[in-house]
Amino acid sequence: MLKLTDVDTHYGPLPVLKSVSLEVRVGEIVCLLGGNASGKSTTMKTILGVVRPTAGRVEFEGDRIDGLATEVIARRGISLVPEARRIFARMTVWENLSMGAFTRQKAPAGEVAQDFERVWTLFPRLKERQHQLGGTLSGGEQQMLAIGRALMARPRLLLMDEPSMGLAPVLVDQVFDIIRAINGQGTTILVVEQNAPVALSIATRGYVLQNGRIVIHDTARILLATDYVRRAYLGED
Amino acid sequence: MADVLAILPQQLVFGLALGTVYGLVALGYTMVYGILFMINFAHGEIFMIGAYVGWWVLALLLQAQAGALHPAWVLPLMLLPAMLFTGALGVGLERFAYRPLYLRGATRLGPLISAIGASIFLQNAVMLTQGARMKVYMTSLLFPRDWRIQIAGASVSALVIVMVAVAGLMMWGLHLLVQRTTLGRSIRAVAEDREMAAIMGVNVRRVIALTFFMGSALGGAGGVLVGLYYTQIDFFMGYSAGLKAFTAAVLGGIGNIRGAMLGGLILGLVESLAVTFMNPAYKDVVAFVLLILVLVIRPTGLLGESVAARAKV
Amino acid sequence: MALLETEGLTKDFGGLRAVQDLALRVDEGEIVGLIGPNGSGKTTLFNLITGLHPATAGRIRFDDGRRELVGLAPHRITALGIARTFQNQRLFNHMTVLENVLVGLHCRTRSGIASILLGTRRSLEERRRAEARAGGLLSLFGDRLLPRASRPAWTLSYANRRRLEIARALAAEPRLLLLDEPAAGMNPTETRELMRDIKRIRERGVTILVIEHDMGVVRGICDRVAALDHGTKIAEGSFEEVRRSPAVLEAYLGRQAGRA
Amino acid sequence: MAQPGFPRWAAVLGLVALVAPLAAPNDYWIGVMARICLYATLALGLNIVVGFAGLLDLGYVAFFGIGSYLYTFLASAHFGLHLPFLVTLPIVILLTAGSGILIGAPTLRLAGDYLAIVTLGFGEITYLLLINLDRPVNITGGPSGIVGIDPPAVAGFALSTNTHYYYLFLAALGLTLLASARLRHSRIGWAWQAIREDELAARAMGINTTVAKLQAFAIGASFAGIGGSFLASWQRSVFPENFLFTESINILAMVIVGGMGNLLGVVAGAALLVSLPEVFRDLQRYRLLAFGLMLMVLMVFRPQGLLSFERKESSDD
Amino acid sequence: MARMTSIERRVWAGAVALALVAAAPAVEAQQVVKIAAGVPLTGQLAKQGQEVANAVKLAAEEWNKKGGVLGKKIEVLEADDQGNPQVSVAAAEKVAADAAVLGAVWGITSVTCIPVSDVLDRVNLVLISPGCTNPKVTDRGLKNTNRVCARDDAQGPAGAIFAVQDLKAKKIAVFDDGTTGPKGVADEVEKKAKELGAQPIRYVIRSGDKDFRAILATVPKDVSVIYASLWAPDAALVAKQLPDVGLNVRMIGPDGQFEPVDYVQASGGAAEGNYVSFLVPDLKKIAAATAFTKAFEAKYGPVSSYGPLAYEAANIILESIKKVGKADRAAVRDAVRATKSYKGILGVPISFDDKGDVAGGVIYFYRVKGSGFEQVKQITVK
Repeated sequence: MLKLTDVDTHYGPLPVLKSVSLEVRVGEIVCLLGGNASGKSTTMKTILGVVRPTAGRVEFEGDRIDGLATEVIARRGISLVPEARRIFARMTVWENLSMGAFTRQKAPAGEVAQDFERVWTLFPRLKERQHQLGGTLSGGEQQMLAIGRALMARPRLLLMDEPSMGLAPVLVDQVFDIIRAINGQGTTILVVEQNAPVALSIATRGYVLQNGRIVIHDTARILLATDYVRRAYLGED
Repeated sequence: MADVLAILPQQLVFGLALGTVYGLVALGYTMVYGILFMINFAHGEIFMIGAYVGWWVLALLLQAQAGALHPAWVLPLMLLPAMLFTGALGVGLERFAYRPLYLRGATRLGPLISAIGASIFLQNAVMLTQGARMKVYMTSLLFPRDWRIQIAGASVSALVIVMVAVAGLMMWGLHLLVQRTTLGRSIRAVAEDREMAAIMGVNVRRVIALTFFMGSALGGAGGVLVGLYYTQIDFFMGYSAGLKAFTAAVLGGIGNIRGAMLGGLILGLVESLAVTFMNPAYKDVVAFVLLILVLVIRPTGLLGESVAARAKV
Repeated sequence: MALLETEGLTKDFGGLRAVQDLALRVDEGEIVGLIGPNGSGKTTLFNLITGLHPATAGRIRFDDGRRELVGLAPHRITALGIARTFQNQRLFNHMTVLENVLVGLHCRTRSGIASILLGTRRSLEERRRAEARAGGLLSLFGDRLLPRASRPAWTLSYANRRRLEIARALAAEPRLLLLDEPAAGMNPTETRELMRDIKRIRERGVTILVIEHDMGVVRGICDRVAALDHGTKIAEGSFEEVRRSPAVLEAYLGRQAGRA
Repeated sequence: MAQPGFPRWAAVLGLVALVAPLAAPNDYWIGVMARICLYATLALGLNIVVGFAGLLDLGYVAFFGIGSYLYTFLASAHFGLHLPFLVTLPIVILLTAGSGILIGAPTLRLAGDYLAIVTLGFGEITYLLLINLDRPVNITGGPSGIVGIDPPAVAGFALSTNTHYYYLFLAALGLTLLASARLRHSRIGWAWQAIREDELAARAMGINTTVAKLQAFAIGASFAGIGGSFLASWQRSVFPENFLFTESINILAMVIVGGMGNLLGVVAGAALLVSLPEVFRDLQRYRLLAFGLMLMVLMVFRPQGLLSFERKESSDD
Repeated sequence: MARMTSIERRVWAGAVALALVAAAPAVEAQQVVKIAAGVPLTGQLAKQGQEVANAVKLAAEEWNKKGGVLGKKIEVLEADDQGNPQVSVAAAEKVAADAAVLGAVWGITSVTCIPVSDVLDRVNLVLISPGCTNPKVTDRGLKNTNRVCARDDAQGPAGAIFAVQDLKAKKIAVFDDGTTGPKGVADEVEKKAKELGAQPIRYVIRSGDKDFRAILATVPKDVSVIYASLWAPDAALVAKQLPDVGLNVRMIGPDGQFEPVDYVQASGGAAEGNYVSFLVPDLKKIAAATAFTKAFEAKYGPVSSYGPLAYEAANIILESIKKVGKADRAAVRDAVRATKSYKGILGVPISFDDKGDVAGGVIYFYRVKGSGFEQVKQITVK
């Protein structure tokens, strides 16, 4: 479904991604692991055309999408739950969600309403607060809003950048339950995480990114078994 | 003192009329600033050109059939072409004088100087094509002098009522558009987080261009109304009106639409009150001192949010 | 001797309590690690110590309780001997590498405007010394930074930017150095080099409080570790003790892992 | 960036400037060159505030005006004081620097464009005071200004021709360039640039930003004090109309068109923006049209200015 | 080192380019005689400035039709001073450096006239101002500086006399716009009115503002006359806005309002019955002036107060050059100052006194009637 081949990306003169290749197949949850500043967010931005790769190709559903404008890529069915949520703080919850459905203005009226219902069902808290400004929500609520907003686009591929960041453990579990549920409803997911154990527990496959390079990739089960995670995060031998 | 109190209602009416004008022009500054963090110094000239377009429409109508002009249909006929023309001009400026700069990541001051260049250019282009001599709006043919009413000791002309009403309607319309429509939401989304807006599928460049269109069209409408109210227009009028409107926008909190209207009204009222109670020579000093005081106490203007932190040189 | 001690330290942002009733102690000569998931309040703690954010409540004492830091302006705190790096790299991008370090030397130099304008011998001498010192600080990192001294900072690689942040902070001659994720973005070789460099800095008599996600680094350099979650201290002690703490396991690995 | 010392190109440039009057076809062009030096001095002053410290000042003309009028008060028939040039100039520089601190102080908390509008306000207020302070007591002479200002005389030699003024202004430009260069490569200059780049980080590095910003305002204003004294003595008269908002914008444009923060760039910007309108003079009524167009074109093609501090160089890996 | 050389190269290239630009207007053989028209061609005062330049051009054309002067063709050098002192100095230096220029018609505002006259004085170049009214323009005693307009301290007192003696004013509201000319006149009106026992009250509007209603509303209802020392467009606005605040008084204005289009027409009838003072008697009654007006209007559009003055000034200069018979600036300068009883289109014989002001000091008053002016009175001020 999504395929990156030998992608290089630079910020100014600085190389951030070095020959990154990865693939996400229909129906999968793929997990991209790595520490701070390893290039995970840049991978997301490169897929979405926010930054342009300097070499390599990005394909989505068989078409080359690198070089397309971000909004064009978004309309093809990719949507993002960004790092640090980045909801529109000065817009209400309802408005944030309707921004999520921006690409679907020509969809039948009932369909969007249906999607609102879907989000309300997933996140009843948001329904209660639909007229509140995004900026007044708590961190967890904002994360829900960011996910809900991305879902409103009915993406075929959902990119999630550190959805667990800054959330209480109980919320982290909840978020990952929801990710699994979304995937169960037919959305392919690429999730970037630092919280590797939890992410791998729901993923099909995983890639590990270090200093802009893919250093490991394998099925989630094997990655968990290799104890890479325990080494990286808890310093165990 | 009794004299002063007697004229106070009248002064408030004058201040309100002036403030409406400032507010309408301030909207253009604020909208562009809100989305690009750029002071569009050419906005004063856009306002001036709107006044000229309105004048030409009126002049052509007068030529076609002197008399029997009723504001109910003439006013929209003046406003529409003025708004379309200035709107298009704003889009053109954005496309050719500003976009090349912000796309190439210039410091924020590059577009500022480009805008100043545009301002000088437009001013002189109008002078050279329309002549340096001022033009007179035949307002009295549209709004006879005796169309006026007395309210609480103040005499209010029909023109002022129409002007405040039209400006108010436009602001209300803009408010609804920005708050209630998909376009408005995408404008706000782009203003808040350009990258996320694009990820939502918003065509950011088009939204910026549309914002320029709307801000400039409102400036153009302001030009027509001011032309009618002031009855004289010249190629230089954008300078001082622009400066005042910009001040109003900042006073209210630049980037904030309601702030622009509030700032305009306050500035208009302050000016008319300053001349009532003080030496009129210091009218503008009072206005600027007020501005400085407001900003020293509230560094982001009356209704401003702390976008200033992002606004680095 | 307690170089730094916080007591009941609390910080609210609007409705969000970022740091809550925090007591933390750093002894002179120690390297103390600060761990915790993203958003747990570690960086906010740094901002409180350095005076960039005013504390909502509590105290921060420096130099064995001799100085109270809450309420002091940031430049005064730096002058007392606390310097820091930033997690998101706040280098002065359009200044050269050397100039970045020279900015760090600001509070350790004295020349006034008049002597600079007149080019007095004292001011020239001071500048020469400052540049020499800055060069010396760059050379702490071998030939990583020194050959690039006259380049704008924005041209540096990730790892070098991290190194430059440290050099810049050291220029203020701190007794306490706060490092915010110094190893982020570094490869294993660079990380090993960094660990060696940090230990060398400690040998120069600088006490270090370091936020780090890379547990290898934390284990390798820290004498003590404190773990934060949601603004409160959930564990403190040796690396091994903290690592085994159920609260820490839960914070990092989620509920199931915490129970396991 | 070249380290301080005496770069070779500066020597070449200085030499060219010294012999330039010989190449000028007439007095007019020497006058233009003198004006370039005068405005370059002003632009260097604004560059300290905007280019070095990153504080957008839209009211710089206030200091220019204050400097001019102070000089006039001390060296003209207006108050009957005819202080010698070498006494007046330092006094004016000091007082103008003081006015920089006075005007700078209320703006310290303000950032970006809010600072810009407040400085703009101070510029307008200064202009309005110059116009109105001829009553009740005549201080400024009102809109019709003050005439009969003493020409500068140094050691009994009174300056009269444009060539004299050119060399005086050139000398001042040399000194302000030297001062700018020294400051740029000093602890204070580094502090300014740090504030420009990242004010928060600058505070964390131990910089007292309040003091540093006020220093920038004071030094920037003192350059305007020099420029103001020169304008008054050269024009032999001063008027409020000398100090309109457009003049602030003009000087700011010099800084930005030249390349903010880059000393040679700022001088080049001043040279360009002083000489362009003169080159366009033969266009008569189309003169400003062409000038406005040129400003736009310049910015579109060189968004960072003619010589920008941001040089594209390769990275180290 | 490589970079230094590249900078060096750029520096040299720049220097050479500058030298080329500077050398471009190389001294050409003087096959023409030039008259400079130094006025704001751009900016806020462009309209008045362009009218002056146009009138000078018209004078030159007429001379050229008759064969020019000194056997050479006359060219008009338009110098844009933007109404700004700095710019005017540069413009004047360019004029001064052009050896073909033998005289200048300069200035509608004193803030440019004063510094410009200093510059031109250094090269003995004569100037006649059609609009700089500040006493300082001629009081500095420069040999080259003359004017064909009224001084503030002639026109102002005359206005006060007219208001108090003819209109029986007790309380006079005196307006100006905070710029040189208008303020100077207003100051003189105030002074003289006090002397005559009336009560003047001062008001300032800001040029560029268009809504003066708030200020007008503060004018006491018992003022008997308004002395509006304002430019024509502003005066038209004041006239129009007076009824909005319930004031029904006559206005008096200085020569800047002697503008049938920008004052009388622009006021849409509101100026009817108001008074304007002017330096010269009714132009409509002078045949030479009618010819000028016709020629000017055919070419450049409606004529107002500055056109005739500038035309007269240009003619005086050209006449003096002819009299001198050679291209000698100092001689031309002295010949202009020596002008005695020059009879042009202004209807009064022009002589310059030893300061360069028009001798005589007669001020004529007009009343706005219909679309023009009718002369009502003349007052002599010593």
